[in-house]
Amino acid sequence: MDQKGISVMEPILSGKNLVKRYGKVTALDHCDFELYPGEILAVIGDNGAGKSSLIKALSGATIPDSGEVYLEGKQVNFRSPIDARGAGIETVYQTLAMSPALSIADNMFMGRELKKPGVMGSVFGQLDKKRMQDFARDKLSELGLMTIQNINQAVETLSGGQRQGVAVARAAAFGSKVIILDEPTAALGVKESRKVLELILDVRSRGIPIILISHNMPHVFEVADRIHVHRLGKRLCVIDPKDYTMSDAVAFMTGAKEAPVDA
Amino acid sequence: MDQKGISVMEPILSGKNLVKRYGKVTALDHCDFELYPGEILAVIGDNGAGKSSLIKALSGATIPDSGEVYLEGKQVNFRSPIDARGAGIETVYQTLAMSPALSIADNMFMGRELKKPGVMGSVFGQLDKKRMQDFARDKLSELGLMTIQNINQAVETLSGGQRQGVAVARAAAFGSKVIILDEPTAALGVKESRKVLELILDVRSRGIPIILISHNMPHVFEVADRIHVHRLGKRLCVIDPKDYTMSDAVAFMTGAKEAPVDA
Amino acid sequence: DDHTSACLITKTDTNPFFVKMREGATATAEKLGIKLNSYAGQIDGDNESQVAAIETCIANGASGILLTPSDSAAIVPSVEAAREAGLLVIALDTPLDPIDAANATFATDNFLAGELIGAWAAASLGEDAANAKIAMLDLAISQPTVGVLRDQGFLTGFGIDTVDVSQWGDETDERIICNEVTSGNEEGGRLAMENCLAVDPEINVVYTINEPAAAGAYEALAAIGREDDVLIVSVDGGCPGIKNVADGVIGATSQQYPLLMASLGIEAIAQFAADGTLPQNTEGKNFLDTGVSLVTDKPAEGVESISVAEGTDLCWG
Amino acid sequence: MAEADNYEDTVKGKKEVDFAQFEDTKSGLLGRIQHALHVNPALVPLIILVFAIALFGLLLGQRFFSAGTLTLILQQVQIVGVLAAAQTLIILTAGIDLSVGAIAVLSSVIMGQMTFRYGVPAEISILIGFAFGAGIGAVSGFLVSRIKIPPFIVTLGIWQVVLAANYLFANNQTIRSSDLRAEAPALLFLGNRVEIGGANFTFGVILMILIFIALGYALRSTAWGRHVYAVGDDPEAAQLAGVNVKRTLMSVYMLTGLICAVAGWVMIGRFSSVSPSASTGVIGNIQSITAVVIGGLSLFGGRGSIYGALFGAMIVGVFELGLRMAGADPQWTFMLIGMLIIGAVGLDQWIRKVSA
Amino acid sequence: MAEADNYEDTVKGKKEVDFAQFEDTKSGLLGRIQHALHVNPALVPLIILVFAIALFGLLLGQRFFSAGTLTLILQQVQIVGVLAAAQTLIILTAGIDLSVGAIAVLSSVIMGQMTFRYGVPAEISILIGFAFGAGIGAVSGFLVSRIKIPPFIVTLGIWQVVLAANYLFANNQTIRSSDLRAEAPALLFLGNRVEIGGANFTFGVILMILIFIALGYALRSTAWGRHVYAVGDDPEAAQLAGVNVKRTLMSVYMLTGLICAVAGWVMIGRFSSVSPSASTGVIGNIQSITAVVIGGLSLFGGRGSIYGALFGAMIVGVFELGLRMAGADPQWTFMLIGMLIIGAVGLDQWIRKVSA
Ligand SMILES: Nc1ncnc2c1ncn2[C@@H]1O[C@H](COP(=O)(O)OP(=O)(O)OP(=O)(O)O)[C@@H](O)[C@H]1O
Ligand SMILES: Nc1ncnc2c1ncn2[C@@H]1O[C@H](COP(=O)(O)OP(=O)(O)OP(=O)(O)O)[C@@H](O)[C@H]1O
Ligand SMILES: O[C@@H]1[C@@H](O)[C@H](O)OC[C@H]1O
Ligand SMILES: [Mg+2]
Ligand SMILES: [Mg+2]
Repeated sequence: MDQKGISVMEPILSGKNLVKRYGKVTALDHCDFELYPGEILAVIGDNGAGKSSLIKALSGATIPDSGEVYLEGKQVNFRSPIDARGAGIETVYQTLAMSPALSIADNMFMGRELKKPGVMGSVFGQLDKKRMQDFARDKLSELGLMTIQNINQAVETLSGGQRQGVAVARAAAFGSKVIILDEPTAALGVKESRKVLELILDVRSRGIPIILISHNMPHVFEVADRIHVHRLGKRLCVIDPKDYTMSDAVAFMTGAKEAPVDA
Repeated sequence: MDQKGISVMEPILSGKNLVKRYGKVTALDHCDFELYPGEILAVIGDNGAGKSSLIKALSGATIPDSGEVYLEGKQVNFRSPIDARGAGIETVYQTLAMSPALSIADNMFMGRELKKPGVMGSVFGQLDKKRMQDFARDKLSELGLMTIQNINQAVETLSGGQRQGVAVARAAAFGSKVIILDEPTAALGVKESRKVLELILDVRSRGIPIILISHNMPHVFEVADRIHVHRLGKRLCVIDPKDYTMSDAVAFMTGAKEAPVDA
Repeated sequence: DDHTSACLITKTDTNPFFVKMREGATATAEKLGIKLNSYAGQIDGDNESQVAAIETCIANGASGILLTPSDSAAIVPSVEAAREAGLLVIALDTPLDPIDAANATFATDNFLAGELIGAWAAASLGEDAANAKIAMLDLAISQPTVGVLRDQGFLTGFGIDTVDVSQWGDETDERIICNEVTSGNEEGGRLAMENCLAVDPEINVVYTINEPAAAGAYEALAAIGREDDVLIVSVDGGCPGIKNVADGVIGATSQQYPLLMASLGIEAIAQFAADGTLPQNTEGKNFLDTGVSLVTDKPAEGVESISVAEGTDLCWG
Repeated sequence: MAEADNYEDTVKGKKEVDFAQFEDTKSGLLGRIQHALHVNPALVPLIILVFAIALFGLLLGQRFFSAGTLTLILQQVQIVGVLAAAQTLIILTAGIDLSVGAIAVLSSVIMGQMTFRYGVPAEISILIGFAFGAGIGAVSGFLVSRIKIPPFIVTLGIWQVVLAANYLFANNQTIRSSDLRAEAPALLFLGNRVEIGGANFTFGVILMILIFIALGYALRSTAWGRHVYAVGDDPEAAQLAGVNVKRTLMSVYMLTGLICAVAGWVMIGRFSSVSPSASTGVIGNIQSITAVVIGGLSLFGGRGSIYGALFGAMIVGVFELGLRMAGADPQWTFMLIGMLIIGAVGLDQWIRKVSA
Repeated sequence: MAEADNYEDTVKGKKEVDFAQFEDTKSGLLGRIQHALHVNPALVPLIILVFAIALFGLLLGQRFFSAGTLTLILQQVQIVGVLAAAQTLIILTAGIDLSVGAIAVLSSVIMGQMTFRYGVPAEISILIGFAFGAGIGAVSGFLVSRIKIPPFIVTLGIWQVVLAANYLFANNQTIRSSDLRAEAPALLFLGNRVEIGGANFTFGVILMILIFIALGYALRSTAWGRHVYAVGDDPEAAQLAGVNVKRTLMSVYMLTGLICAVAGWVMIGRFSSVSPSASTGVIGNIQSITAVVIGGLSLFGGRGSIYGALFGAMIVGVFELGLRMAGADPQWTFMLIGMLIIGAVGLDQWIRKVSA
């Protein structure tokens, strides 16, 4: 990385003036966004406020109608999630992006499979299934998802919560610059949610910034460094969780209270 | 209803010895269950504990391998969700059960469409679209889901949270004996979650008992009359939220603490 | 434009037989200054496309139609409609049912074509004909008329009771080992022959609906080394088929003359358009017989035939 | 950690406030066109149809652009049209039916042979044909909905079985028009026609249009129709939502079989003959599917309007007749139809994308 | 309302405890069989195949149950087998390819005509045929992956276009075996055979088996194979998960086209002639799809083993030859094959249900 010299105030990932329309609906309405190095930025907002649309625009899953995205100060034009992943941005989408009939291990390594060493790998492209399975098993154990009985089990046989766990484990294992989580604990139990939160803190301590979309205010206020409040397709304000209460945040995002003027 | 005379201690819906296996996984392991008239019963448990499997067995969505289900003291054999609905049990499944390409109104009335009065309705089966749309719009407003712009919008164009709202509104509008909600607020924002909780309390005040599966302890402890703790495919214990703390409940369901002996 | 226009409607336009027919018609039409539109069904037996084609010809104001009917009976009402609209309709190759539904028929006698090869095969075998083992490689399970006529003609020529002459496969003679369908191409011919050989590897006479099927049958025989001790007979007389007779792939074939049918047909339409003259039948027949000749270099006694050299001069395709 | 405040109180019992009124940037004529295309999925094929007629009208002039020729197209597409109506029902449930043509042919053979071989009155024979069609539909419906065999496979098998049964039963006999006219005019009923100044509407054509109108109504305005769409969209969701998926599928397949039998009757009227080797038995499936997809219906089910199938069948009819009249080589015609299939759907896709 | 206690502390930083060890009631022989059927989706068609061979062996005795007859079946299914391998790839991506047979026939015609009409050396002609097949595959792949036209529609159109081009290009000329033998033995290469005591293995048969082994390996053990399954399973999810869906589809369609061209070469070897009117062009698609579905592959994509398609093709071959040898009427054979399609898939469904 040649970005060592930049000041902490230079955002690692940012969006300017993003617009995304779906037919008559304007999901993103000239929206700005900034994520700073090493931070956990929570994004909160009503259902339908456009949070998922925002992170999809940042991660190449949709191409915004207008506006720019910058990674480490340079404009990027992600045409697909693969581009974003290549640039080190890993995302857990609300819809999880799993192949139901494939195994947990297959899903974790989808698109970045490990090959056998030697000729078998380089010439015949043979996968190193053992290594992938071991890795996948480790990552799931870290998340406490040992209820899963078999790493070669098809994802479709997992409960909703278990699937979520696999998706989070995948992002955490591979994200190098930014990790984006769209409601990662929505379907999770108390214990599993805690694991995810711990994992998030763990990832930040490795220096990787995180975008966390969540409706769970206690969780947001527990882990976030800053909170981006999204409303009606754009950023309403950014607040510091130490300066405001959960009630304030909810009031802002629902429009019950005027947003503070400075971000 | 000829059940007027029964004591309050006779469960309205119960399951005995329910077993459901999926290949090698035993999702329900000789599980018992009781729901009493007029109560809100929360079901809590780890991911994969078998909560969804339990309510699917109760609502006809899956047929248990063995065990019995009783409604108002009489054994019932639901072969499909339609049977259960016919008996007055309305369920919001975790997967929502919506037809993405159809409109909100179509989805709300799926399987119980309103027909036009007179010949057009009785002979030609013509739908009364106006009446269905008006009804649907009312129900969504009650839930505060007015961000939805058009009642004839296809469900696939809604955000995850909006969809959840539509599903809950459907169940609340039509459930006559029991309403089952499988994680109804998982994808919902703070405001929308509150609306759902209020709706739940509202439904109970109309005398209809509710089964609520949720991972949100504050919500569970706020609204539940009793809490069914599910673990490893069966009921571990039933606790009264007034007698135990959230910490206790979490400790029981995760196995960190022994369960109390009496239910 | 004030050109006289004519239509040629064939069963398909993928069979070389019909392709030649079209070439003959096109050449004559150009010579006579007639505008020719050609139509064909998508598959053999495709009556619907032919009905649509006739309707198109009427709408286009054509003077006459040359038609090889896919379904000789089913097409009749459309032919009637065309005649009512003042068009001359000539059936080529395959007669209509009834034959006088068309103004005229220019055709090979397909039953005769079968009879010739049947008689040739019987004569070639001599006494062995009595315990011959025969494979019948037919056209399609829907039993189109050409296929039935040739099959039953062959059996008649060979001296086998055809039972119901309007149908193949109902025979009881033990010499018939199998009835298989070939779709009239090499692929079907080979598969059908293999299947027959699996039933009885001793087969020594093979009737084939046409020459591509015969070529396929030959390959199946060659694969088990029996190509030299089996008599294969066929119908058509296309140039590849005649070459196959020369090469010994086919023992004898009945040659027909599609180019002639087509050019005579166009001339008849031109005549009709000019002065309303209707074409005449061959003496003693209810159609104009364009002739059929047995082609072989191993003539058999009592069966009239022409040599391969003569056949090559007359061949088509 | 954040303080445990009662933050939810903020929204407790709140009155609904003014919500989400995003700006609507797409208005004016273009916006309205796009909206219309979006809401009426049959509009795109209709436009292609009008365009195709105009094209050949320009190319061929009066010969093509006359009441007689235009109604001739209707006559030429009536069988495929009726089959396409049947096919649409199956495709709406995310299925596909390869047996439609074979059922039509065998039904027509049954109607004919019952009358001529077994001496049953023609009217009764027609009903027997209908019952047979519905019966085959019931078999397919059973296999699809109960045994859960994919429709493609069920109807692939049924196609072969019905076609073979057709040849076995018909004994390769064609029933000729003179016999039909003399002894069983009821079988020819749909061949009768009304003439309105050059335009020729056969009863078969009129019946085809009535079938589309009736199905259009049933699909749009009855509960059954909504269920058909829901089943095609997501059968599991439909089941959980309270649709009797099995019964809906059963009804769709039986109705489809019945409509195919009606197509058999239409065939007799159109050809004034009954033949087991009618090519509809072999290619009727592809023809009807072609009409449906050119008509803009999604093969994934649950989307599209049945009128699209009618327009789809007519588009093919216009191209075929137009090219034939222009004297194009049949192979070029096939090639152009092939391109048309891809082109029409590609165009449709493109329009939808632009207007999304 | 509940007290706001720090209930989550209970699980904070907890060490993993013993989890969810449900009883496993299915064990013993039956359990293991069920598990095997579940894990190896090609096992069911293999069992049906063995059963079918045994059945006809009992029925027909030595005549059927001989090395010669059994390898004859392989020869009879080699073309459909190769096409089924190609079809499998498309079906795994939840597509369907109606053009496989037409591409094979046109490729064989190109190989033949290049050599005989244009005097290109046979070896080069074969490569041109391969390039053509891959090229057509690229066109289909482009239309499917970029323009997003459903595969059924794309290949329906391509089928018609290729078939028409086939007749137009071939000029209806058949190249005869004596000419091939004399002038272009390379075209006949796959017709050569190895005999091992009664058993006849043509090079075409051996090539077919090699194709299956190679594809089986690629699908199971390479990243590309995993991507093919993922794309078939849920293309949107695969895309979000980082699979290049477009490129994967492109590669699948091109490879399919190439394999179809190989099938064209196999055809020349088998028939010792090159003919544009080979029925493979018209029914090769249905034949290959039949093989694939009897082989237990899901038409919805993402599930099944390619070996199933091989067994499926052989099952059909065994029944066809067996029934003919038993003297069944061709019509009855067609009917039985139709029933077999439904029956095999129904059985498969049933076994899976029982063992689920
Ligand atoms: N593919 C789509 N087509 C049409 N409309 C869409 C599409 N995706 C999103 N929308 C609309 O855009 C708006 C914003 O949706 P988005 O999913 O971004 O909201 P969100 O803030 O993530 O909501 P939630 O908290 O419920 O997930 C909603 O009104 C939704 O209906
Ligand atoms: N259709 C199925 N096929 C195979 N296994 C299944 C199926 N449905 C559920 N299971 C398994 O049964 C177990 C219980 O699943 P269930 O969905 O009932 O859990 P849950 O308590 O609802 O979990 P969550 O809180 O995550 O929703 C899990 O191990 C799951 O993998
Ligand atoms: O006479 C024709 C025959 O020679 C050809 O092979 O098939 C069609 C027939 O009509
Ligand atoms: Mg969202
Ligand atoms: Mg659950």
